[in-house]
Amino acid sequence: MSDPEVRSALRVAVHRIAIVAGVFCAVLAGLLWHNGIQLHRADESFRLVDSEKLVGLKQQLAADPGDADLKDRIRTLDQDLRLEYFRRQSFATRGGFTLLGGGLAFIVALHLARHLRGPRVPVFSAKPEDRMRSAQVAAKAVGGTLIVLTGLTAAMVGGRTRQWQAAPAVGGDLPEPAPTVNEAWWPEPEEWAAQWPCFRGPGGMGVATVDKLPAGWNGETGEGILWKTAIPLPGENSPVVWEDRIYLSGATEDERAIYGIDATTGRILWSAPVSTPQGSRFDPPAVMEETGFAAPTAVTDGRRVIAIFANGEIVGVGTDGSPLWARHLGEADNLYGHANSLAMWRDLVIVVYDRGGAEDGLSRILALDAATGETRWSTDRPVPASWVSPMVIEHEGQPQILTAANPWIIAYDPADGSELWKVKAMSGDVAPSPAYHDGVAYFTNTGACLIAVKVDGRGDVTDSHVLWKRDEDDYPDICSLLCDGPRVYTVVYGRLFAYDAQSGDQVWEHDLEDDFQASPVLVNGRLWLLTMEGETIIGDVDAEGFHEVARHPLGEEIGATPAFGPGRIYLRGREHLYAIGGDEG
Amino acid sequence: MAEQRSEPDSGRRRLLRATLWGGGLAGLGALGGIGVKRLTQDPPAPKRPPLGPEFTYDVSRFQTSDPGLIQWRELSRFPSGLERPRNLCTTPGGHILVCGDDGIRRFDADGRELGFSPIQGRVHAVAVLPDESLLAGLPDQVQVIAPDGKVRAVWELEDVLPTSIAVADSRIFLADAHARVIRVLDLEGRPLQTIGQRDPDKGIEGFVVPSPYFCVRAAPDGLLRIANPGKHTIEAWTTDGDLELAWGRASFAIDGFCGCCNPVSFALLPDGGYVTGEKGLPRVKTYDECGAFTGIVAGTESFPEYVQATQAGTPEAASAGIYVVVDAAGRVLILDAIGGTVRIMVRKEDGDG
Amino acid sequence: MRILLLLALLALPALGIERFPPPDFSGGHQIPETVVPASQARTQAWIDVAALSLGLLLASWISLRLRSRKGLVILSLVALAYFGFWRRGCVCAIGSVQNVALGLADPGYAVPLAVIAFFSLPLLTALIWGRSFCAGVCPHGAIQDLVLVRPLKVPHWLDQPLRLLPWIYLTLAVLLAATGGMFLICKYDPFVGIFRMGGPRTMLLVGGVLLVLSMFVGRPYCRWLCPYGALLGLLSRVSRFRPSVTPDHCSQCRLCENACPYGAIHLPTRTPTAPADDRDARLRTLSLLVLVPLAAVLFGWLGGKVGLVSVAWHPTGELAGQVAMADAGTLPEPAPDEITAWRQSGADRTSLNTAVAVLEERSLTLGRILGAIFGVAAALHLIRVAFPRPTADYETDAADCVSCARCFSSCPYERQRLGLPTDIPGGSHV
Amino acid sequence: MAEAPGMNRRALLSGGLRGLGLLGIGTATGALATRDKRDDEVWQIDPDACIQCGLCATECVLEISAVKTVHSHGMCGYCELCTGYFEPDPVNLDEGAENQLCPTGAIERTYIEHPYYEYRIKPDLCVGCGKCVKGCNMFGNGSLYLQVNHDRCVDCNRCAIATACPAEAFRLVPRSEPYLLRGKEEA
Repeated sequence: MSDPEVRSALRVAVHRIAIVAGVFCAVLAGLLWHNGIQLHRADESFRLVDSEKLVGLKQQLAADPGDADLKDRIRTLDQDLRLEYFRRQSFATRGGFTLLGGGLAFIVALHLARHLRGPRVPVFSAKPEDRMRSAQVAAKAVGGTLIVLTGLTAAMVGGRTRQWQAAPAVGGDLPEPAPTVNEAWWPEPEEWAAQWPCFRGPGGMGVATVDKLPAGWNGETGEGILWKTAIPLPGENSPVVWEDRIYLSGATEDERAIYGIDATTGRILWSAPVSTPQGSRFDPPAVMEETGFAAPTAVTDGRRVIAIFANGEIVGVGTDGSPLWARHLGEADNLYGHANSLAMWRDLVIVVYDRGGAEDGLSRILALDAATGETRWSTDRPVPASWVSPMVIEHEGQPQILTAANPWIIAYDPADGSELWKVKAMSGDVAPSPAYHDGVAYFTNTGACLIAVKVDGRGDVTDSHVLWKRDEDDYPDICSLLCDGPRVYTVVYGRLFAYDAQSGDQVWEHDLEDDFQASPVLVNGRLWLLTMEGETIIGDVDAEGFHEVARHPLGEEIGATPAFGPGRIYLRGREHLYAIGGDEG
Repeated sequence: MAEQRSEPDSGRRRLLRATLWGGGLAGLGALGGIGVKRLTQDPPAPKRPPLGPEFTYDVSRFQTSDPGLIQWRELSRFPSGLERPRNLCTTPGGHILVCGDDGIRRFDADGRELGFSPIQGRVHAVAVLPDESLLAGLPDQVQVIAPDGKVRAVWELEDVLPTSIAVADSRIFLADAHARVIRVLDLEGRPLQTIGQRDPDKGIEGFVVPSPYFCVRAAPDGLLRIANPGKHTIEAWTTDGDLELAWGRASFAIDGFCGCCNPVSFALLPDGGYVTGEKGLPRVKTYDECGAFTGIVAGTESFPEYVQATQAGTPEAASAGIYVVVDAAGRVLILDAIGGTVRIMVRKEDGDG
Repeated sequence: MRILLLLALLALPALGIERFPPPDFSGGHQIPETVVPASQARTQAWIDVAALSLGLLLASWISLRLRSRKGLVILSLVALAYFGFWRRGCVCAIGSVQNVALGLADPGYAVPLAVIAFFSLPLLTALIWGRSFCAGVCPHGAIQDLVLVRPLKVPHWLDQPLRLLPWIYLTLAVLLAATGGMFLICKYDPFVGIFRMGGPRTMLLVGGVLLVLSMFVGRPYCRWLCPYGALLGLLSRVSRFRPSVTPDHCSQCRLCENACPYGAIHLPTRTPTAPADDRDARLRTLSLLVLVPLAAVLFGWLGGKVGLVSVAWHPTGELAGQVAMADAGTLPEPAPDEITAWRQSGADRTSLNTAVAVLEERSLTLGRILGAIFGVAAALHLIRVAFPRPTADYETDAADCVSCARCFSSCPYERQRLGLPTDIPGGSHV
Repeated sequence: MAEAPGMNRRALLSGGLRGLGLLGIGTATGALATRDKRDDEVWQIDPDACIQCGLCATECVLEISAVKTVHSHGMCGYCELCTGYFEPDPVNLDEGAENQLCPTGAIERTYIEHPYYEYRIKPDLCVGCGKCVKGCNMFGNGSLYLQVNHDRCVDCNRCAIATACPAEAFRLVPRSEPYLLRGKEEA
């Protein structure tokens, strides 16, 4: 060993061993890596090496079960694949051990080579006094690293939303509810307009624009029906739609519920039962069968759904059905059953809760906080029970709530509930909801009149702001008014009337010989009328008259006004909710 | 000497050092980058190395049925109200009885609940005696419940799992999935005979019942119809225990019975045809009196909850059936044990009624 | 037999699979019993603990008393073979930190005794004899130490900031383990795949790269990643005994200056006779008083934030996020299996929300505490780097020295002690 | 060597800290070691929670997973048409590769008597993909199910499959009873 020449020769040998071992290890590692890729594929999926071929052959065989040749090919390929798979598996195992041995040889040879070369010459690069200097540099580096680290972490952490809380955390499931819930929040006007948030759609106008209308449908054959879902509890209310959810309510004498339905599948995602201690103290109200216990349509703003029932219970739930709040507005006293649908202005739920006679002093209009159910304002109404749904309009920057009852038509300021103007014109049990177009509101009731009022007045405007009023014809008792700009339409006992919106002159009338309860709607400029038998009559309207275009039967009675979503029509029959649409996509 | 030796070294050394540092720092940077990317990914993408096609059990091609074959439509459905519904039957009075782990619930023909008889234990089968009493089949016993809801008698039967009960000619036919025979009892619960016992001399192979689904019905023609799920057939037997005929074939195709043991339930239509219920791929189909496939009542696609549960492969799914009965009006009632609802199906052509 | 079966039938939970008798075979076929391979013997854990204890004692004895590098190499090889390749890297002291963290945070989790031993014994040893665990028992340390053929000196300014990494790693690992999220250290262990000769290929690649790096840079994992090493270093700073380069006294011959591949030998800062600088000591105390609380507060705050974010890496948090996405309709189809399983198990949103809320609360608190601890550790590290303790001799660093025994043979007094020739080439300073 | 004035203080401080460290380790160890549940534990799959997602085949640290199918023969229906053995809608009910479900051919089918067949798992070939389990659970009674085979399991501190398992079906069971077998009563 001491002989330098032997030592040097040995060193060369060991060096070569190290090189060979190193190359061997590198090659083997590469092979193992490749083998692993073959076993697991680059996409990390787990499969036999050429499985698509096998699966394809099997499918071929399913189509032609008698092909003996194909069977043979499958069997051969199958065996090959299995053998290949397990061969590769065992190669991985054995290769691992070999690599380990090779690595060991490599390292040992390297160590030996170093040992044979002898100890290294110490290089004294640092001087003792360097230590303080290097310490200072290192300290700066450590400090700088810490600062950079803090900044990076803060930036990274700060930019992240807690996405697991994106779930509608309403209902106080979380100790720290999403902060937006209790803050004043409401959708932008264009968001309202894009949804179907309340009775008769955005603004309660009864006007819908639907892209890709289906050519037609037939509830009996299932043609054009995307899905059909049985609604457990009955109700005359219309569905409301927000994005991919549909909400509606149902009730019987002793059961009430709100339903959340998946617009894609029609599955009832949740059903929120409604019951308040106060509500259960009273006997169920007496209602007419046609009205039922869940006549008023609910409202939604995409975060909460609020529904009112005939017994005076009003509840707010999250879009996942979790309870937000529940209230009882006092025992109902209503000849037919409470039927005024809800409206919404900003984050306020507008409730017209008219009860009893005018002298009872029970009627009022309230605005409830949609998030908490608290009363923001409440204004007494000098009227008896009514069935008109409130409508929120805006005229020259002033939002107004339009209501009608016997005898007063009253507009309120939704901000504080103060009366803006009123007209004394109505009589009887007022039920049809108003229409509004360009500064003029239209009201009607059977046995009373059809009246157009300019909405820019203040105070009692009976003598000053009535544009026109007529009382010579029959007027609707349930179906709401509809105004398309030039004309106002009424549906009265199977007849359709058109009046000039500016003058009030009757333009034409059209006999349909059907019974109607649902309110007419204007869809893409065409008038839709839904008969009680479930037929949807679609027609063009112009100055000349009504030109029927199509009739689509549903096969189930309809009492509720339809709702619309993107490319979809939702019809609520007596028992089912139908989604109608064209081709998916 | 020190200078001499370190001189040739320094160039190589510097290169090596530079390479190593460069490589090391680049590696660290890459690692850090990956880390930062992972941390800031919002939301963290679910990473699932998928199994290759040959490692995946795929029956999706059987899960949709030809709409042209669907001859029935759903009139309505109602929840069974039971935690774990297991069977149903109709009464001569037109009521619907659904049994399960809590007891028996009674509904009218439209699905309105009329009453509830709580029973301790798993009620696998329910039937009505001529005197309007109910028979509830539980493991190793049959309870007789009088019309007033009181338990009139309990017939203890050793090693019996009654999964279906038929009553005809003052006799009770109990499908015993445990012994895989039909036990014949009189109206007082006394055993009279057994049908379908394996008997090589008579050429009777016995019923193949691999799981607790074994259905018996009494037909108007005086014969019994018994499902032999392991053989994928429905068989006609005399009440004396002779096999008359059998039909049915195993296939995932729509005209066959799928899986290892189907049909789990069947019923007789007024025209002599059959309605069959299958588990696994939940589907309800009709066959004519000769066993020729005639149409679909409800295809697999109409049982989404059931399909979801079987996809997840949970034990609930492995022991949940699709049960069918036909009521006096010829409507088909389907109990989906996972969805927990009873559907009332009517033929499409007489739908308006 | 029948009765037994009957009892079994009755005893079943309502939702379980229907128990059902197999067919009666007329041919008398015997139904085979379900055969499952037996588990490893329980005594294995005790053999492991015994091997660990023995290894620790041996390593301490070899490094401090015997002062034999050869002995440590042999011990390392044995440890690597046993704890690494034979026991396949599990049970391991590094990972035991997580079990202990989870055990302390969750009273329902019982840490196996062997794991407690693997956690505490090396720490105890560190208190007495320094990091002898790293020197000869830890398979992770051994595999890196043994492949080190050509150590390169890592400059101080790079080495010291990198030594913060183990603390970060430790903090994150404890945070995730204690909230029941995941075992970060186990999931991203670079060498366990090599010990098992299999595993996720990315981790195998990382392990391979680290090993190649270890040939030139001493123990990169131990120095700049190992979370347990951070704890060991902390404790060994106050250890009763620790290796010293020279067995006798230091004549400042500088021969050991380059002997340490881990940068753990400090140059003297002053001549033996010069008095210590008071100004430095005062500055040091001042920065201790200011920096430590400041760092604790800052990183405590930051730790809370990180804690909240870490909920997303927790299975519960991940599920809640996916559920939220599913609700929002932004979840890509097909739905991940988590959602399927969750829906299948009843889709209980309330309990999920509650679980996430509880988790958030815990993660926030724990994150703050751990962040503060990290802050203190980082500040202490910074102060230690900025104000090195004045020393007159060549000394091993109390925290960073892993007792590998490499430096001993470079000391002429040691060579003298062993009776070896002291005429090292270039050793002209003697 | 001259004693620096700080040396004593330093030694004292060091000793004190050492004592503190001892105390800390001792407390933690004591607190943990005195817990009630002392049995050694291993990982196992709860077959009732398993949804056969397939991750057992891919997530195990071993090249071929430690998870394999186990068959409770006592529950098996011995069906001729076993949906855990045959492809959905097999061409024939024979053992040809075109009819077999298992991609690695790990299920053995033997004729017992008409119309019963016995199915056995060959653990050497099983890779734990759970395809047969899904077939058995969907149509049959769940006598096939996945279990961690403890001759192969390396007892990872935190099982890599458990970490990935979407159904959280993995749990720790006592080493003395390391399996969660179905239908044990019949055996």
